[in-house]
Amino acid sequence: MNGSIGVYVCECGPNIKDRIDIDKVIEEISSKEDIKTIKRFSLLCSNDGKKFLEDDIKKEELTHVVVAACSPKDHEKTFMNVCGKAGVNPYLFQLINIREQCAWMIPDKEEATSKAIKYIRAGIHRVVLHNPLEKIEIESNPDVLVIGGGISGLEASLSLAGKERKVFLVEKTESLGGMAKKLSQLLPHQGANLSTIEEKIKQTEKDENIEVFTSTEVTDVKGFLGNFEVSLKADGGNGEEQKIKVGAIVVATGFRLFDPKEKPQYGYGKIENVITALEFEDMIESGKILLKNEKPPKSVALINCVGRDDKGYCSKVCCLYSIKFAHHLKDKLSDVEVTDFYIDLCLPHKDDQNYYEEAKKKGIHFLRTGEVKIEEKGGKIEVRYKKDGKSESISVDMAVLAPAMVPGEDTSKLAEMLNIPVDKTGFFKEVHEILDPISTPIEGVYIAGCALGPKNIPESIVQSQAISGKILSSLIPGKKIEPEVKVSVIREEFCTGCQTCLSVCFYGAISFDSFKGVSVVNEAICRGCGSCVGSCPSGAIWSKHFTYPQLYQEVLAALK
Amino acid sequence: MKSAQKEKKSNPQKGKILPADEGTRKAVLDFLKKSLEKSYFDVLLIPAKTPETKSYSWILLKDESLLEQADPLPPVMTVQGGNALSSITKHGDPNLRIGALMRPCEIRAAVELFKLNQIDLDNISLISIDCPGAMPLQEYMVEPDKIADSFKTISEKWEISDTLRPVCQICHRFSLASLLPSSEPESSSDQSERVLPASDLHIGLIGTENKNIFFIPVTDKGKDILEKLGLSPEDSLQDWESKVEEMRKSKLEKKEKFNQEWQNKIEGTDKFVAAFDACINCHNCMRVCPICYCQQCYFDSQFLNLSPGDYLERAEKRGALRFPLDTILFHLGRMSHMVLSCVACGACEDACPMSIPVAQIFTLVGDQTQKDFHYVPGRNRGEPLPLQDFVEDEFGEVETPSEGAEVSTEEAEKNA
Amino acid sequence: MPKALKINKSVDEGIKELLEFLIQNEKIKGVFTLKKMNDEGAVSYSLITDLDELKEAVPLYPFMPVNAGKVLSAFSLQAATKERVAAVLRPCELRAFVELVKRVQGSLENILLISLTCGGVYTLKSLNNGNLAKQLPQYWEAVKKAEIDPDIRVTCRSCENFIPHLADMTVAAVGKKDIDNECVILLNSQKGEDFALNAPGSAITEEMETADTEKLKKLRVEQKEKLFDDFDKNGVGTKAFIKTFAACLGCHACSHACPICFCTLCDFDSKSCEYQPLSFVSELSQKGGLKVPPGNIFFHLGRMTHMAVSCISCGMCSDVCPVNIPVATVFTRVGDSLQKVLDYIPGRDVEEAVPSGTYKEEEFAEVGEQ
Amino acid sequence: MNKENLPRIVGFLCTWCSYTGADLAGTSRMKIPPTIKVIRVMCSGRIDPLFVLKAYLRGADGIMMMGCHPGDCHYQKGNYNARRRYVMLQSIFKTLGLDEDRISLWWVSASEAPRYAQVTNEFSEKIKQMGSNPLREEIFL
Repeated sequence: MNGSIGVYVCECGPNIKDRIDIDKVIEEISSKEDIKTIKRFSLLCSNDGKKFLEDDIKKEELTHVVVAACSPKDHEKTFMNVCGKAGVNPYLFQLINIREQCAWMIPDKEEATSKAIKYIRAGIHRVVLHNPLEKIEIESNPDVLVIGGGISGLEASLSLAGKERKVFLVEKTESLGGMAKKLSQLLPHQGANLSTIEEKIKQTEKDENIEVFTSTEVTDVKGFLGNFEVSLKADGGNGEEQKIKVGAIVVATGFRLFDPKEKPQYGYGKIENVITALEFEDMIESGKILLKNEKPPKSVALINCVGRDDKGYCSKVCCLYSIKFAHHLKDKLSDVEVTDFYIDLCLPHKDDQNYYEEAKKKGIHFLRTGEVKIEEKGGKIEVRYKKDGKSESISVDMAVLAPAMVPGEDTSKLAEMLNIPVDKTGFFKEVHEILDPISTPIEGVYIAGCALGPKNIPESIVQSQAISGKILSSLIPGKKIEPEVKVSVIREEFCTGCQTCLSVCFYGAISFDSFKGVSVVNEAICRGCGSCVGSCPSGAIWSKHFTYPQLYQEVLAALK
Repeated sequence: MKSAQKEKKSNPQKGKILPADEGTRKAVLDFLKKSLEKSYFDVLLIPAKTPETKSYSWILLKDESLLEQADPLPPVMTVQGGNALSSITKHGDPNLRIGALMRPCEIRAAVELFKLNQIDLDNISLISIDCPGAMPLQEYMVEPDKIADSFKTISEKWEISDTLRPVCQICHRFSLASLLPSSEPESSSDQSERVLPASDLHIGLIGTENKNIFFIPVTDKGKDILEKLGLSPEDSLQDWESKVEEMRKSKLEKKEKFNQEWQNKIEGTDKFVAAFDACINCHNCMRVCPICYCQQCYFDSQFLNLSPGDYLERAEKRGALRFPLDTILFHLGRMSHMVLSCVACGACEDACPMSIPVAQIFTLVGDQTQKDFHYVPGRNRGEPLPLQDFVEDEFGEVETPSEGAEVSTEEAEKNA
Repeated sequence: MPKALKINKSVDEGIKELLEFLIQNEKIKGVFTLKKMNDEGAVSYSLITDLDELKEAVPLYPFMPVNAGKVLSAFSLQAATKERVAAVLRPCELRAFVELVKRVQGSLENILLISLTCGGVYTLKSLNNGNLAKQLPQYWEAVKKAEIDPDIRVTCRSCENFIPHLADMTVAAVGKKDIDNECVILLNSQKGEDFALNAPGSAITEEMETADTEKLKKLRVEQKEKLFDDFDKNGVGTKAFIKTFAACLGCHACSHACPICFCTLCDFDSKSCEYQPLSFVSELSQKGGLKVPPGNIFFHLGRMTHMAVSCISCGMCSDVCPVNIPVATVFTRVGDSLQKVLDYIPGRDVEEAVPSGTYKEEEFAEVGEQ
Repeated sequence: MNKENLPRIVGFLCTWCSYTGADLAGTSRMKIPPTIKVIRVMCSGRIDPLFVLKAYLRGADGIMMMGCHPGDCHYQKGNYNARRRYVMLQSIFKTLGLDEDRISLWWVSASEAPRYAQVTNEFSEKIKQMGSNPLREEIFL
């Protein structure tokens, strides 16, 4: 071998020293392995230790370094940096975990020692097969694209623009505001009113840092964090194509309402005076709550959970706006009878319960039933339902349906374009519902608001603000991005072009070069998981630093 | 060469004769056992019967008890010994002293592979053995017991039976070639420069009616083996030499006939093409060939792929286009790549699922082209491959001069 | 009832008449089909564009020199053909082609797929013995009676997928008593019907699955069960597995003949699988001996992990094995298990994802949680 | 089995969940059998079935594949691929009558040190009962 290998064993205070016979380790390794030096040190991660390591690597003129110490989670980076300082490529280094994986888990000192020796020998055989890897840095564009001009999109745009970020806000319809703007009023007990939204729209339109594109659709997205290239088409996707460059993308495409016509049992579209919540909002807005015959209703049924059983989830906001409708009805039409049908009552916020109790006090009936059925009977509306196993019905003048929230029309198209997943419900899927609720598998692409599933306005706003924080802290003007170094590479001469790797890459990091007939990894996107490597029948893919020969040496050493 | 012969006569080659009371196989194995016991070798590479089956494979054995399964001359050649040796030394010297016992054509293939840097011979002693030939592999696999029986008779009587593989029937290099150069062409290169005979030690079986075996040291290493094992080479080899010469003559006669016969069978493009009518393009001949050492055969690569339009155009020119494509290109191309080094071992024919007489055709062509270059593949480790002459107009009629040229340049570079 | 075309000629001549019509009327530029190579019975697939050459075609000759899936893949690897062509191929060859298309190794576009209800093929070795020509009457007799010719490939004898999945046209052969005088070609797709427009013969209706195909299916399933039972009794266990492959030369002919093994350079032929001196030294001291070249069992098991789930049991691998290892039986057995576990039928549907490139979140939920 | 002949178990652990869980088992001073030798990979999806075969044929008495629980993969879905590959290997081994019990797959999260201790001890014990891998002595592989 041309290189020279140095092995350093850390005592880690008493942690390793007391549980592993380091002298024996040194004796075994130096007699069996072709190495330049093997030394022990009390605490290699201390300043003294790092200095010792750096000096000794230089003194011994090492080319490869093995350190037997703690878990790579603790000090892999520390020692890699030392190697770098000492003039050895940080990847020609291997950290052997003899603390957690040997000293601390094997009570028998002899056994722990012999296992440590095996691990170190494996490390020596592995490190000689390492390749020097270099960090790469990529220029990044700090601008942001926000898709969707609803409340989430507006909030994200404003928070980013407030920190002097250039934002491109793309809205499919003619005007900003989204669903929130269609409401007659926000929930009064939450202390906000509609003018807040109008205000946000105005601010957005005024803001110099925000460029608003209405009636515009995103037609193509290429690239990766810091370097996305986005194609936009005006006139609802029929106009001229325009390309913009951004560093991050916020998807805030919101939701649609379930079409009650899909469930004929509600009689929507067939029976007079059966309307949807949005239509009722319009009535409130116009101040005229009237039946088709221009008379005010004497009795109203509020039907919640329309489509819930089919969709399999609760839309979270309907209960409250139905209560809002009930309050409104009682306040405006004093003699009206209001009955609220629900499957489960959803009152998640601290003031909601009170709002509901007040409604009850006003004489609104709340009926917990299964799905109801609506029929026409003698010019009136008959709501049939089951209560405690018995079939019952009431007759009303008007029925207001609260349909489930469903994914926006473009969700799957956008998901494909951005290479991000959707879940069973058809909404976008976050990386982790609890731990990382706004990120997607694609770095630099975030999702806010109802595009992820039913949310109320405050939740949507919180998400948008969180995303702004993430973008502002990770995509800093003038700062380059350092993508993962231990990525996959395709050995072209082995690649047969079956594209199996494309189907197992969750990041869209692999594309197909149809001229050459081979797959190509975009190293800036690849996160180095190696799923593609495990899937390639031709053995054409290698993941850097976890190559087949490197791991095979570990297998062999384990079985010696 | 002639002077060397004279020299030989004045100073006749000596060897060691050992009794073979319990048969030649046992005698050879005893010798090998001794070499292990005395730690002359760390391991041996030798054919052995696989347990509970009738088949054979090479084993690298360290544990001498495994010698019981070994058979220096099995009835069939499974993997060509050159390939076996290459598979374990291709990536360098394993730091083991290996004694490899192989048939002469396998030794010669190993030497060709050595020249192509596919075998590291530093720690290897090549031991060759007189070879009665081998039986057709596919026939053996169908009726192993019957074929093994007839092989037993053939090998005891040194019969040139027509049940042997056709190329074995005409093989005149069944014994160690470099010792008996009288019938071989002279080398084109300067022999005095570096003469490294093919094997280190040869085991003679012919000429003793199976009562004795001969050990003939060829190189210093060979002498060393014998001496270390207390077998000073002082016995006369005359019985062996004369019997080998006799057999060689009758085989050469047979070969003459064979050559003429095959020349008639395949001369002319039509006949040559017709010989490969049944070829299914599996390229198995190439895969088992010891000389075809390329990891990725040019003819398996994507360089020959065309677009559907091109295929259709080609089809329209002739009315029909055979698929898979380039069957004849493959055989001729492969020939241009390896035929100068073809050792006529017959592995290709054994492996052909369509029983095409590949080995016979390649042997015929190999014989003639090798003669033109005064080259005997694997005769001598020092003799350079005649690659520089490769691109000259030997194969004017072949479709693929450019491919041949391309690869041969690469090979030349590799070899340089 | 599906539409069909009836031509009053022998089944072989009938197809050729249809092909002639297709070429003559420029509905196709050429056709892939078996063609005679010599009088001793050798055939090869050919792309025939010329009517004279078509006379030499033997579309239903019960012999598979190479799996035609491989042939069509070679043809359409670089791009889909712009000119239309037809291909006459057996159901397993068609399934192999579909598997290859899924792996982007070819394109179905502009290829008219003509298949047949398949009576199986003879082994490659039967041609070497010179018996093939003599056996043909026996073969067709079995096809007419919807029985199994005992001399066809082992995998053919136990093949229950002898009715093609995705063909545009299917020649009805199994159980057709009159194949010497009449050729019935079912039109299975719109494409098939379009191509057959104005074709010679009369339009009839005909079922793909008949009492006769049911009968053959039953017989084949019986054979398959027998084959599997026999394997499960005698072929399993580490020892038996090693014994089965004891004679293996490591020539990898099986993988090169396999239509599913599409890699240009097989991983197991590559440097990464070659022996490093260091690794065998330790193995030697541990075992006292080592088979050379090493790695045969690794190769077969490894190849299994790569392709067995898509194995269409064509039997090419057994046929090309120089040492008569029943490779196809082993791979068919393993393929059957894998395909059941992963709920996958190779070659059934072009849109169905290859199991190695996909997963379902809800599947195998118990695995790893014990 | 005496000390010399302790089972040889190779564990392929994903770095994010299972390896961290193993570390935690060490930090918590749980007793882990010395028989298992850990090989760290980035994701259980990186575990090529060929690694498992190689280890098995090379004489490993047991092989443990470990990764994050379904739904928790650091790389989104890598463990689903791992699971399919494991199921495939199991099916092949079962069909061929090879020792499928020597190959195992476990989901162990970063916080499941007790589970890591439990599964390694149990598996090690099971392999001890099974005896050593006969292929360790097999020449004709």
